[in-house]
Amino acid sequence: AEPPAVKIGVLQPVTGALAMDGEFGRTGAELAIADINASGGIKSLGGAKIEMVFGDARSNPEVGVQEVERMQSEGVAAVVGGFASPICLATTQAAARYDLPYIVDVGVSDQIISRGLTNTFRFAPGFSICTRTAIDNLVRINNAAGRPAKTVALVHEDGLFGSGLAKLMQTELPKHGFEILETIAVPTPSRDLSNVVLRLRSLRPDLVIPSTYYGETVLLARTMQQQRVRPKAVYAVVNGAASNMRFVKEFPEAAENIMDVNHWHDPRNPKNAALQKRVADAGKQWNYNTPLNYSCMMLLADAIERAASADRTKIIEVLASSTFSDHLMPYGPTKFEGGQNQGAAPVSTQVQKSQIRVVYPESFADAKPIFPVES
Amino acid sequence: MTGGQHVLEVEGLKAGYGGVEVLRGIDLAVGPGEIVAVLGSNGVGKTTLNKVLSGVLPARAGQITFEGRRLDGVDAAAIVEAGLIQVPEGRKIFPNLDIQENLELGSYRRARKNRARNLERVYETFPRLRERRTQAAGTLSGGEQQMLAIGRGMMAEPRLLILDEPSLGLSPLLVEEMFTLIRRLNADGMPIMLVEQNVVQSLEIASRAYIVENGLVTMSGNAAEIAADPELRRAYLGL
Amino acid sequence: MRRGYLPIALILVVLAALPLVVTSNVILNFVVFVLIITLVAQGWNLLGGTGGQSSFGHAAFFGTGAYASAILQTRYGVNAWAAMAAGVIAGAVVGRVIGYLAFRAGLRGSYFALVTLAFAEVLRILANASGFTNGAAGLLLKLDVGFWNMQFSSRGAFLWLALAFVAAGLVICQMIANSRFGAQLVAVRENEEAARALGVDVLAVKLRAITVSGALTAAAGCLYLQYFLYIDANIAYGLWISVEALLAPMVGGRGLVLGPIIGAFTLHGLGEATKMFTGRVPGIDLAVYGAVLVLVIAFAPGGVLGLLHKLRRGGRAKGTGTGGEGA
Amino acid sequence: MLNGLLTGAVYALIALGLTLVYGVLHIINFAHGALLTCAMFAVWLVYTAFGLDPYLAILPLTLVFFAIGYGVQRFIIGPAAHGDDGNILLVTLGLSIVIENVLLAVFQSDTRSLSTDYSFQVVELGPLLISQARLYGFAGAVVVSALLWLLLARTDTGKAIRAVAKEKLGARLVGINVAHVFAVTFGLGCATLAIAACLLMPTFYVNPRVGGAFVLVAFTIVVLGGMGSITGALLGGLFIGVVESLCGLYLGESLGQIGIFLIFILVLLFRPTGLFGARA
Amino acid sequence: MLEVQDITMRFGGLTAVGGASLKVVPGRIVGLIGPNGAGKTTLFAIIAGFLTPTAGRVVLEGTDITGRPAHERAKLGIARTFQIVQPFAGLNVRENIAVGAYLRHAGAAEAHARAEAVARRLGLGGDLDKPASSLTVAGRKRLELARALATEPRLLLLDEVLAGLNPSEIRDIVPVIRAIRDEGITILMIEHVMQAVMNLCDEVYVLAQGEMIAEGTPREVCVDPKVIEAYLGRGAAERLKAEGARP
Ligand SMILES: Nc1ncnc2c1ncn2[C@@H]1O[C@H](COP(=O)(O)OP(=O)(O)OP(=O)(O)O)[C@@H](O)[C@H]1O
Ligand SMILES: Nc1ncnc2c1ncn2[C@@H]1O[C@H](COP(=O)(O)OP(=O)(O)OP(=O)(O)O)[C@@H](O)[C@H]1O
Ligand SMILES: CC(C)C[C@H](N)C(=O)O
Ligand SMILES: [Mg+2]
Ligand SMILES: [Mg+2]
Repeated sequence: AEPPAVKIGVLQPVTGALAMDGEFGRTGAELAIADINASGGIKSLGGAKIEMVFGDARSNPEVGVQEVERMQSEGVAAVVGGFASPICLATTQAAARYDLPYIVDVGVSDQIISRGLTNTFRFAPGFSICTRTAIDNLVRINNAAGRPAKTVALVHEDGLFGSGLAKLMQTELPKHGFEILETIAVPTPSRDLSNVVLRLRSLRPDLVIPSTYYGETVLLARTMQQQRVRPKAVYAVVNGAASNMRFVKEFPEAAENIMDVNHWHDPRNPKNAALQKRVADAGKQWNYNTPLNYSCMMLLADAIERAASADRTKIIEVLASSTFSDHLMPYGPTKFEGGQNQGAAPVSTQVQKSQIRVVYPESFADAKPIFPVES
Repeated sequence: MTGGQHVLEVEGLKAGYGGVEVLRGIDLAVGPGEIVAVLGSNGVGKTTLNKVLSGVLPARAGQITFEGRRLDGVDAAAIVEAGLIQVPEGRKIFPNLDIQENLELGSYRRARKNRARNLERVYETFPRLRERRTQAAGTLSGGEQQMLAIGRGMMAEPRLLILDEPSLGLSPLLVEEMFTLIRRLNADGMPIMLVEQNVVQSLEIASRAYIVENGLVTMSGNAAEIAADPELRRAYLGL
Repeated sequence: MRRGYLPIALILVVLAALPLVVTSNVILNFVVFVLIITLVAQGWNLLGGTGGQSSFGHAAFFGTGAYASAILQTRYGVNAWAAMAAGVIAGAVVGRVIGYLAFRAGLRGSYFALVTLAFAEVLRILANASGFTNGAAGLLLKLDVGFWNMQFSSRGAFLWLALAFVAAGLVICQMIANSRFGAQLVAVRENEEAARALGVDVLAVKLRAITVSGALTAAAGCLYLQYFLYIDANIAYGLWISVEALLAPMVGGRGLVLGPIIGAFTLHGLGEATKMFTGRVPGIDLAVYGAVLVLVIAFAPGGVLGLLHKLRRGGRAKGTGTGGEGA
Repeated sequence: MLNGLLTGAVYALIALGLTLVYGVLHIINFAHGALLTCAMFAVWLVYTAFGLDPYLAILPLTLVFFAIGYGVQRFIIGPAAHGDDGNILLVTLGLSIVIENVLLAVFQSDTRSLSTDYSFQVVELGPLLISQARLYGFAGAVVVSALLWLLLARTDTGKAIRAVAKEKLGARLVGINVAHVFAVTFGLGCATLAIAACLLMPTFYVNPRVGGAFVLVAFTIVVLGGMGSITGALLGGLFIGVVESLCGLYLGESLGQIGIFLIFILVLLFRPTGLFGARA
Repeated sequence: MLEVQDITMRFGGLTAVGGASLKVVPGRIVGLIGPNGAGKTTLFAIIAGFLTPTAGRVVLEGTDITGRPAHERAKLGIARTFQIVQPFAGLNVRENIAVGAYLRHAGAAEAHARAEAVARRLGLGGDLDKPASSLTVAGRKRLELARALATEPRLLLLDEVLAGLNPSEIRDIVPVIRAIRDEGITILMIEHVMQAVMNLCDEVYVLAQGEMIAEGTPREVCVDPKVIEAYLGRGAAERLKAEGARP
């Protein structure tokens, strides 16, 4: 007889403010489950299939918690996803009541993993890793090009990530010889960024560092193009649009040469190309959340495989010591410390000839950075 | 009066609010060129009758025939179009519009072509309104509002004018003028149905009258006869 | 006169018995959340339903309660219960201040609604930017289960706690409804001019209402904090809670003591029910929910309680609507 | 400053429809943002599907959205709300949930934008580069307000709209079909949204929730300008645009939003009928 | 009891009341008549504290109350009715009146008992549970009066409470008003129903175009040519004379 399926909860916000990101993530998780099942399910459980229990967090924490409760009642073995920090904070804690293993995909807040919840694992880099990498990469790229950029303007969303990043940059960048001309927080959603762009026009910074969501980045890039603001580089950090193919397609000119430090798949891993094609064939959009959630699901399946059990404590144990490397991301084998995957880091990407290329670190790069941009 | 010639004919009309039946089978008629007074104590359903006639409250039974046409179940706009115009109790003017705009809307559905002429006629009748042409209607005194309400009704060139307590709140002088006005409008051939508490003066100018009690017409006939009726004098005149 | 307490007692007994008979945490969690919303809505209902001063910014009180309590706990190590008391007081104070400014300026109707919204937005932006509130990172309470921390390992226990607050809210509102203050508040709603002529100090009455309203809603904010242990500016001062606050009483029955609780359960019950239809296409369940909401209003224009009332009297006579006719 | 005026004009345009509906139905129309989103998707759709330029789409879309608005009010909001203000609010809220999520289901959640050849064109005014599209937006707002103002002040329909706002029984007694007038008002509100959407799309983006960004500010404008006042909405829009731009300059874009609300609060506390409050 | 001194009230350019004065002696029924738009209601609003006059003073039993808010004046014993009735439309008759009764009775039971007593006295006893919005015009006028009376005032301002009643109903309510006066409540009333004014008032003031043009007993005022010209008209004057001739 068929062994009983292992149920896995997939939690994403597919309605509400974060619907776009939630949908990217869900696609990744679904594809991973399809692949796992197609290749024979969990072999140590006699080929048990994985069954997805999907929960729409509706972009708010309360619904997320209610969905986790539902997943629990349906007997899931683990939960994958969350996306936004507030959702992750509330839902990991709800899952912790049941010792339910929880793999966080994005949720950058460091508080998610610093609370001592033993069930919570974050596969992707959190806030401090992202920001540290962003600064390191910038310094290196700039040094390599002979330090053409000296002055910086920060444009950041006013939420947890953007504000935190701005604060850090303000103390860190001057140490590396950058001068910060201006730090501009923008709300999400913003209706109009021409004021910001006019400010940039008068400041003439070498670098513009936007860390904003999709809509604001679109507005910013368009308005900059229109107002002919052309800095030496646009160096985005965990940006909603700069590593999003739709943006690149809709505004090839405005997007060209924008750099981003972000979650991104490993372009050298051939599986990504295949997966990307499948996503496109399904008429869906590809974004970093897709390979990321794909990988999270694979990581979980691997843990269950090794635990040879759908028992939660076992899964947690195995996850904690996981060295999984068959993922799509530009990370090494996983190594969880206090719930954070230490091998995870964002990479630097750049839009070159309407393609998003990884330009740094070299170990994953498929192109060289264009820096500074000729204007 | 004989049947076919009536401007308005109401038979067995029933209406009410929620569980309460207020009109329990009203029969009445208004002939051409008549002033018909509808009298009765407070709360017997006179205003309710007017609401039904104007189509703002549905009839539950009975028929309304206006100039040979059935009007029960017809919507308020069509009734206005037919020329049955009501000047409602409590004035119901548009407080946020100025006087002139209020008057203009009187001819929203009827007599739009003659708007300018009729406006002039109303201003002549009520010079006070002309003076205050651009004052917001809501800030007028009670009496001024009553003038405006009647003026608005006149703007539609009514084929039948229903006045619900037009003298309410007017000074004796104006009440006098009001009744003169009603007579004048009527003299031009306009039939008028007059609902009033001012029983004495109403009966003076009316040709016929109906007494409504408890949702039914309990007495009707020639105004002079009714005025002389001892029963009525006791009940409605306090004599 | 003990008018109106019987149904309150009935509802409370049923809800209180829930943890004893229901083991599903899905249901208990649902009920806890709905109770928190109920408390928010009770606050709104007192001011907006009974008093006719529809606020569109009850988030200001919810958020103030939550933030005050959270800051006291995380920054100053204040005990959770004491912090909650302070949160409630803070909500009352903010209510009074906003009320004083808005009512003294004579704001009513939509003007009042939008001014309260503006206050809530100002607080939201400030909480999101200020270091004192930990900015956009929000405030996280330490997970430390224990009675003194107002954190419970069982959903049932928290349900009882929330229920106790809702019960207090119900009793307070019923007491007000039966009192002089309640009568004056309703009079102010119906006609301010007439109320003034009858010696009602309109400003004072409104201020009292908004103060109690702010306190009730702030208590809900504190409960939210204790339950989810995390708040940020968008949660605590977000538009969503202002909408929840007014939606429940309006669906349940405006100005009625039981309106908020009935409305909150109806709304969220509907929400859960429509989720069950969920197809794979995101949004469909919410679209259905919205449509059902419209239908509910179409068939229960007086709120759920209004409908019940009508059904009870029903049969006696078919009503003739005189829709839209002003009195 | 100038920039604020240009932005404010678009806000004004969105507020116009709102103020009209608000003035007559006395109610916060929660569906306004969702309908704006709808209109923006419509612009996007006709552009990508038929290559119809947004500016050319103004006429057909205005008509279509007038019809949609008329139908929504006449056949959904009107019957469902039973003439009660509170219910209208709930119905519009329900509608907005429906619209937003149907759009989500149909168009999916991602953000789309369109790029016309003039999206990036500018008029050079000394050192200033002024976006052409935004100039059109400004002109559009002024023209639409003027037209609406004329409609309300000079035509019978306009007077009927204002009359119905305050005295429904009286209106019925002069033969005004109240339900029709409501529907026309709502239709006009939607039509202005269609125009706003056409003027916005060349420089903006659309996703199923985008309308929300404008609604709040539109409400503040409506109230600042005095409910139901067309000139108020226009001036209020421009005023808010300038306030936003100045506050953005001095407080930063994010904190600058506080400026709008603070000014709003202050104005109302000192002038309770709004900055350009019409007759009491 | 009440003294109104040189009150002027301007609305923008319009002078609604221009330097009007009057005096109300305790225990009397004083009438205020005048053409439509003369400023009578405006004057009431000023006395009751709903409008602040452009100039002039309102003095109640020796204390200047010009600046006091309306609710305080109610507490001091001034109650007014509204010409355009202002019921609490969503409440029933009992609740409407109770709001007035609460001014001097904090307890719900007493206030309701008091409200019922007042209602019965004014013939609203049978309508106690009806919603105020379902009352007829006359019913609403009674309700206005009942609510005002429930505040247990010392000075009652009645703005056309008889308008809309037919003669026999007026006849019925006249003794009620008189009885109120006999209880020691002073009354100032605006009225266009002249039979009632003649019957009830001890003294009458005539306001026209914002100014007092006459004062005296009803009989004196009625024959004053100024009053006849501005207010009564020939017809009404004749009628009154005819009626006055009868006992
Ligand atoms: N909207 C309503 N809802 C319920 N009952 C109503 C409504 N309007 C009137 N009534 C009731 O219907 C009855 C008749 O009222 P109507 O207004 O027709 O009387 P009326 O004869 O015009 O009296 P009046 O002389 O006072 O104007 C009254 O008993 C009144 O209470
Ligand atoms: N708020 C206001 N703005 C402008 N004018 C006003 C306002 N209130 C009253 N008026 C004007 O003041 C004058 C006096 O009005 P008031 O209501 O006092 O008259 P009244 O003597 O009570 O008349 P009536 O017997 O008709 O009730 C009127 O001409 C009226 O139009
Ligand atoms: C930068 C964003 C992708 C971060 C995300 N909103 C979070 O809070 O985790
Ligand atoms: Mg009547
Ligand atoms: Mg008056």
